[in-house]
Amino acid sequence: MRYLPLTDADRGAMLDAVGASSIDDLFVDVPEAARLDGPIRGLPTHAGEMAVEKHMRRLSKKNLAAADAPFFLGAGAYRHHVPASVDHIIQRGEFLTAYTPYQPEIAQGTLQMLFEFQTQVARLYGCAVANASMYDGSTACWEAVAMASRIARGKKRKVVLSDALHPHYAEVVRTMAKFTDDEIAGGAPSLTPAPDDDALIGLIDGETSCVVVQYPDVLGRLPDLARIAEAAHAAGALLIAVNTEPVALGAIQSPGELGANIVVGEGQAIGVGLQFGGPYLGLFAVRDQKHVRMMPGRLCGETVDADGKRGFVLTLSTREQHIRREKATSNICTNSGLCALAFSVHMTLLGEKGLTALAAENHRLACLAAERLAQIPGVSVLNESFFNEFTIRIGRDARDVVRKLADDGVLAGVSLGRLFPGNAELHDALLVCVTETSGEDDIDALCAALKEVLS
Amino acid sequence: MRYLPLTDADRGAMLDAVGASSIDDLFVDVPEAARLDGPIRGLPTHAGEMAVEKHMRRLSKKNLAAADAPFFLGAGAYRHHVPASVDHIIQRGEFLTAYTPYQPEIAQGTLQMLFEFQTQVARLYGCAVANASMYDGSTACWEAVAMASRIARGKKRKVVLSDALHPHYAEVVRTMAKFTDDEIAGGAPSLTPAPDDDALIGLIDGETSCVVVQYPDVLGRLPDLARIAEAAHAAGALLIAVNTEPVALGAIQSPGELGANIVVGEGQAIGVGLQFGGPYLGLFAVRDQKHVRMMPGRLCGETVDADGKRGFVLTLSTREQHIRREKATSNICTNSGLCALAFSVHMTLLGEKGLTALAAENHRLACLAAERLAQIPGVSVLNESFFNEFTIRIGRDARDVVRKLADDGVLAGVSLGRLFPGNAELHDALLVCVTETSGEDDIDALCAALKEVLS
Amino acid sequence: LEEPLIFETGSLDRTGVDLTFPGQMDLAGVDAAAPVRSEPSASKLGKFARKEAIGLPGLTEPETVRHYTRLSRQNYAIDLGLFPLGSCTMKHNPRLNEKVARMPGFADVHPLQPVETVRGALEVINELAFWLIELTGMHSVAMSPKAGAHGELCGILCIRAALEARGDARKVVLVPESAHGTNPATAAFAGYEIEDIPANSDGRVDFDALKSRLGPDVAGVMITNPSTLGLFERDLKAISDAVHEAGGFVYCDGANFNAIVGKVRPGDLGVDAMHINLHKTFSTPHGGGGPGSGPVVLSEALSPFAPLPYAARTADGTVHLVEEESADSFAQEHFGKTLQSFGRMTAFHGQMGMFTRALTYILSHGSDGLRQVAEDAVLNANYVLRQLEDVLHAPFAHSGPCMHEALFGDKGFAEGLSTLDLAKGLIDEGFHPMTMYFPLVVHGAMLVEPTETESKAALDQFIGALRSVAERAKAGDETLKTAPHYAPRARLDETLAARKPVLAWNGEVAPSGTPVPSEIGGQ
Amino acid sequence: LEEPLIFETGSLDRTGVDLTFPGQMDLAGVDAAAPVRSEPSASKLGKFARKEAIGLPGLTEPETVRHYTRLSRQNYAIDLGLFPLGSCTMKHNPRLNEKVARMPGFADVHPLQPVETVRGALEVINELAFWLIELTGMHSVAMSPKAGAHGELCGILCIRAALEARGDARKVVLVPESAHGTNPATAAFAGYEIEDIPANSDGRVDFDALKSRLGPDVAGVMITNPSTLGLFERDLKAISDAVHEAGGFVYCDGANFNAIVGKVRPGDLGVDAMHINLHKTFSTPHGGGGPGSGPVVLSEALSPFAPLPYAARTADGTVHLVEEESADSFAQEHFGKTLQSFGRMTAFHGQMGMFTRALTYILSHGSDGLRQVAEDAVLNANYVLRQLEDVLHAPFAHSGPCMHEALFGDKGFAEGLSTLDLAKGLIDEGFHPMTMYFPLVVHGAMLVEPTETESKAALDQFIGALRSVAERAKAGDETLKTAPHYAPRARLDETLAARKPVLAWNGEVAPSGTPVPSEIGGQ
Repeated sequence: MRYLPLTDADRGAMLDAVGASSIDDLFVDVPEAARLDGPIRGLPTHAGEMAVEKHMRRLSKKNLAAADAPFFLGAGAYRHHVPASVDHIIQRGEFLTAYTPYQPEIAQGTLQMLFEFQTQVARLYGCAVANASMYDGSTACWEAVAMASRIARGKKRKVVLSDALHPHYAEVVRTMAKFTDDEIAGGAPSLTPAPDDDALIGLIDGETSCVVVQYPDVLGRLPDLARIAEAAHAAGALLIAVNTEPVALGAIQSPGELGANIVVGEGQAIGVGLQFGGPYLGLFAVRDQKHVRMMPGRLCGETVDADGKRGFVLTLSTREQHIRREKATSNICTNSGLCALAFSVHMTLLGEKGLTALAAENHRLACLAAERLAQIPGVSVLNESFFNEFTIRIGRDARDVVRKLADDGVLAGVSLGRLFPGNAELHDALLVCVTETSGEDDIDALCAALKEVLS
Repeated sequence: MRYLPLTDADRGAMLDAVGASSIDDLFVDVPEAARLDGPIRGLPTHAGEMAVEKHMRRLSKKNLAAADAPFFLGAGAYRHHVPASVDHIIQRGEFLTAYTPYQPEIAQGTLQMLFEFQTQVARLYGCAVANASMYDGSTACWEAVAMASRIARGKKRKVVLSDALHPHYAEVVRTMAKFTDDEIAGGAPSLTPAPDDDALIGLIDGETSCVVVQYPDVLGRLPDLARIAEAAHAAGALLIAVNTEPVALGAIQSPGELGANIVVGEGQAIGVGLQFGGPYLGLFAVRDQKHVRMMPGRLCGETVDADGKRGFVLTLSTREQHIRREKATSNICTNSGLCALAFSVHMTLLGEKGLTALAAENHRLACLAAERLAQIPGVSVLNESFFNEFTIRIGRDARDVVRKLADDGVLAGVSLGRLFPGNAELHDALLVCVTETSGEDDIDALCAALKEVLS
Repeated sequence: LEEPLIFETGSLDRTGVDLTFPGQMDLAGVDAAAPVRSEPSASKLGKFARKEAIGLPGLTEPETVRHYTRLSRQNYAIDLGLFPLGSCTMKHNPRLNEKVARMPGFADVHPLQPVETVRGALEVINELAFWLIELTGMHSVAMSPKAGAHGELCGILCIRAALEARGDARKVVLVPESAHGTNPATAAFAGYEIEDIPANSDGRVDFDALKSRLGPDVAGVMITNPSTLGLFERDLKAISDAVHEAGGFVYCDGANFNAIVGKVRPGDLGVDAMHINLHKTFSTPHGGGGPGSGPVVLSEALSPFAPLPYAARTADGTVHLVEEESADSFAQEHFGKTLQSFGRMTAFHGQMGMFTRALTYILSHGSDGLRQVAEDAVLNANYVLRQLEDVLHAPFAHSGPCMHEALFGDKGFAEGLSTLDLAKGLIDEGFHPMTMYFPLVVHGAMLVEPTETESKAALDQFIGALRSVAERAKAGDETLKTAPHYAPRARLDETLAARKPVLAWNGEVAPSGTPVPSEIGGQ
Repeated sequence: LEEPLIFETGSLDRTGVDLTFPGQMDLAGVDAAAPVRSEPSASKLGKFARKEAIGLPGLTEPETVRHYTRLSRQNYAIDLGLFPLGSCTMKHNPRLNEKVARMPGFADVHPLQPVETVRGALEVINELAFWLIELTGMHSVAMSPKAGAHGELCGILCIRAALEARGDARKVVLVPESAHGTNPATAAFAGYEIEDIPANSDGRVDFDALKSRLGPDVAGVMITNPSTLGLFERDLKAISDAVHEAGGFVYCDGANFNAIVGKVRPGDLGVDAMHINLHKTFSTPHGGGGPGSGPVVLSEALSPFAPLPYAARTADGTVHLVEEESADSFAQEHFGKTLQSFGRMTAFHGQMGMFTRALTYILSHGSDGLRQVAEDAVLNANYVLRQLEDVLHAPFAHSGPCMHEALFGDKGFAEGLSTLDLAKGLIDEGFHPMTMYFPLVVHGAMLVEPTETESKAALDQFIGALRSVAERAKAGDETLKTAPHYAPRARLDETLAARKPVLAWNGEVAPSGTPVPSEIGGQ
């Protein structure tokens, strides 16, 4: 086996050294009855690299890669061009095959990167402090809710969710709330040109620990975060802003600037790639430094070494499970380190100049697409405002239309029926996302194909 | 521009520092008349990574990649499975972006690798010493001829080429001989089941500086190197053995063992990949240490540092052009360092065990292919012996057949008409190479398609 | 050379990304049409448009590559040497796995594409699920948990859902003292009270004590097997039977599954739920802290409560992605019952990028290779244990062989020298230290897990180094207290970091040009 | 930790490659048919079958990855820092180029595939050829030469072929003293006698001396422009005219083309042939010594003599691969004359992997970017020159600006300290030294080429380091003589290596198991 360095000669010598006559001697503690006496049934014996690669390639070819079709899907996962140098860097063995930086003297590479990452995220979100990443946006969202409950010390148990929060995110929060004592308020969205901020504000009361608002929301619309923040704060509640498309923040104001107390989101759009849903990158930041000790997840902080040189360490670990066990702020252990690296490298390559230009290009193309789609008979654009994603109504079940367009080789968007299967009134709506990876020719191909299917 | 770190602010500050008022001040030595006053005509301005990638991908898709067809081409370039770790290692920035190891204290990585490479090549070829690589097999072949002339001190001017030397290699030797005073003997091969060693030996005389024999030869046959070596040595000539498929040496005796004085070849088959002909990897070794100082190319040698630790340096550079200028053993400067690394990594992964197993698998499949092809009406197998490549005769111009099979998605082999356009009597012959990358199903696909075309 | 922060070298006007598209090429024979560039009639950002700079520094590509390449060289990694962190299973990451994960058909696929366009991705999930079930002897597997602790939560929530479904509101989860911190944290997160289970003198769970604690308030136990002491829980089957009899469930922490893969199936020991750290046993790269992946295998009793989405195989052998949209009708049609899923744990379908790697790993090793993995991992750990027990205190060495890791304590160290000092001294020998001060039940614990991908030569070198440092610790070598001396940094002040947290760079990024060197480091 | 040789750690029975194929999987829904494995009726190796072991050590994949990763870390590289080797143009290698070269349609294509199946590859060659011709103002380009020196040979052979075609057997090639060693070596290889051309006080070729040497025996001159002194040859056009008038040809060494790309076209200066180092100007990675690629652009007078194969464009703009097979008929049909090619310089078509990278580079930079490359390269070099001329002797600084590189000499160093010592001292400052002792015309020469991909901050840091070392060299700091002190190795004994050459490892590889540590290093 190409991955196992021990030879039979080594094994013999080592068994001698440990005083065992056979390998079975080392498994004596396993009850006889439970020992497997033969190989796993059905699993072939070890296979050469070429054979495995062929098998996996065959499976991969059964998927339609986004690059091979005009592509307009978003809804929480965004396709952007990732510079080749990003993948080159994350494949450096020293990053790829390192562990969590528990020994900081020999992990400054990961630690300095995390410190830079935390700073980038904090600035992007308009916050004071960001952590070293979470699993993904949806779990970060729930961790934020849990954190708000902790801050409310269990005295406020109502969590107000915007109806235009990504339904997977909302479902994760609801799932977890079943097992805590949080009460969740909020429903499915209405197809209005702008989010109904008034209705949301109406749900906030003195029992509310936090309000969760997605920005841009799942329909691509831009809620008035500043107004909601004001209302939440007036009621003594925290505003949790959720962002699933960080590129948007190159064009629109940051949630922190607008008053959100906790900002969480999905970082996948920068550097990570689609990957059929994972691994992704949860971002988590707080506007006010005072909330740091209530945060979940790892934090990297600056310090000095014995020679007085600047260095970085994981810090404030008294919040974490390996120290505090059942009293920890979260059970989270693993973060999304390599994805954080990819994000940070891509963000460094972009910089202020690149990010704002990228955001402008996304918005330009999305506006063009909206204008052109609106000209198709039977199609109307819902959104009053949007960044690179908007909702259109097409007068029939969008799920069928999406499938038909896929047959024609166009990946047209995400149907609201897929996202909100229980809400029939949403089923004629389609979420269309346009990034820099779609040229104007792709937009025209989408329009032509949609026109054809609808006619 | 993403690759140019100077900003306009930097440029201004630096121009000030050097006392220039504009960049043109630094180009004053360029005659006014020759200065280009505008951009290169027709060339667009700089392009984003995504745009360039799309353009290049479009071009790449116009080629039929070997992985996408049953594939049987050899004739000097061989398709083998290269483990993924090989490419991972050669992409390490410290290998990829290093220069020639002129400062050995900070180039031990490249130098130790070259020392290991030289040893691997020497052993594979049955030689005492190998150099740190040449451009490719064909130029290594010519360098060997030139070296033999140097050893003969210009007193012997006849170079005997086997008629079954790869025609490109022969042509390179003939080309260079036009400009030196070497006389080249040898012609195109006859389609005999075994090489005509007697005829070759008959060409050797007292004027002969060297005899050049390919092993296995371009038709896949195995010449009797030991007999030829004996005859060459008896006449005071050196035997130069040429090998284009190093995997073969896992199954057959090495040229050095059989008496060749200089062994050269193409190393591409191990680790490098097809790449439409380049970059490849010239291998060059001498059986006798005494010939080392007449060798072309770089040599890496062992030494110690000031602390007594083992280390490696480029050595015997008094042979080389940067020291000896017009008296150098060769004008070669660049080697094929990164390809040598790929070869060495792949060879380390293989080891004795892997190389012999790989060779056995190639031979098994090639034998199967020969047996199955021989059953097709109109097809006969020429070779008495072969490793993974053999010649079949198909009773009509193989060039047409190869093109027809390509239309059917089968890359059937190399027609001798392509290799020897001037020799009509060779045109019904087809060179078929079978490696571990072709499964039995691919062999069956070839047989079926060939049967169809010939019927 | 010290590597500055990107904030100290980058500027707002520098970038490593061009968004420009080339004009038409004037090259005969090349059909490069000039891309059209239209402008929309209006922006749709309205009042939300950004007004101020974010403060993000940019670097060009050469600067970026160099910055991160230099940073990387301050890291230790498996690619550089043995990484003996106990309970972390830091084994070699095959490069084929990386190549496969990057195939466009896996890497460039959106999770919400129509199912017809992602058949291959679903097959990967199905194949992997199949082998995980086979290897553990369980009934089903929830694929979506994002890491080990997330998997634990999944398992505990399945238990809670199952109990609630039968109207049984139990309150307590029993956890051994030696457990990973994630175990109690998870159970607490799921609303349970935690009670410790004591250990016996052999380092195993005290079966009698456990048994006597069982009762109608105990929802279940969380047991790590092999344990964090590196020991196989001999009584696990008996424990499971007792827990089941008392109406509870058994959660097994599968962090150490590497020691027994292909040798024992947890399902045969009565386990109801176990997470599998794909980044440990199945070698997906740890990446400096993640991403992980923690699928949870479930017994038949817990299967109906698994979270959405899941990939379910039906009688005809085909695979179906079951999401909210189709869950109920699917369950009715194929299994004749309503879905009892406790909900959704994450957006989308889980760590696909880890699934492709893990499946590649399983197929590469095959049935013989996986068994050999466990055997070699255990052999390597025992070799370390027996070669060092004369110089380091090995508290449970008397009880027989260890499994995948060898546990030592600091007994015998000279006054004033600690496990931490020994660990830092090991850094100067060129090795990453072992896990320190865990498990908590052993004083100054040192937990060494070599894994099966270390050669005998590497082990011998490591043993020699550890032996030498241990002897120095026992002899009272004071230089250990200031170790490491040959690392990129001397010992770092962790107290300062926690007392005055600096968690982000607070300076201003230069608007243009190259910041002058004197500013660098001048935060 | 010292890294042993693979021969010291590997064994004959160890391997990192499995050739096994899996049997059939028992996984419902997966159509993995068991691969057939047949045995042929007989071997065809006959008496040639290998009888003895080769002696090649094998390592498993974890050991291999670790060995080479560790080795790599003993290298300096562009990815780690400034690499100011004069005349070597060590610039950043864009990662996009690496990605493109690995696209299966380029990397996995055989050179002898039917032309219909490699249209895209031919288009790459054609596009690149087109831009190389445009950028140099020449008439054609021979793409097959494998590196710079191979390109020189190609150019000189074109000249010789052209002279022979007109029955003119000239014998002498003139070469400036400052030329790269490859120039005289190449001309000698092609059968010419070499005569030196002197330089004037400004470091340029002495035009009058050259002119007076021209005559019917002079085949041509080889001139490097910009020269290896970092200077533009102001009189090149006049030289070309004089050489042409005397019936000779002008070969230009294009190693330093980076300084003028997009700014001046050698064709406009009368050059007949020039090689282009794709790995310098167009940034294909140098890879620790190669591969390179040296296409040669040719004037109309030399074009008919170019080597086979070449990619020729015809009037309709399409591209044709011209090999021996079709050369004559092709030339007749499209150009109405017989082919006069001097032959073939290498198998197949040249360095395709470098062509894809170079084309990607050219399209990325575009017409504006390439000009900026030259301007920034020249600006960076002048910045280095002017910041250091007060502390290091700069022999030609008085003659005006330099081009892409700054030249210094060792004048003023304290007795007993040399350029070599300064270079080794620079290693301890964290930088790769500049080119030393070349060109030969300056005593203790130091040739610094920063390239355009260095930032001002990086230059300032380098200038500071070089200034400090230069001051130490002038002050007679003896510690420089034993530098480097902080490198992976102290100063290496090159004399020993040459006197007693050990060019291969001569021990026996262990047949099985892991060699025990005491044997390691015991060659």
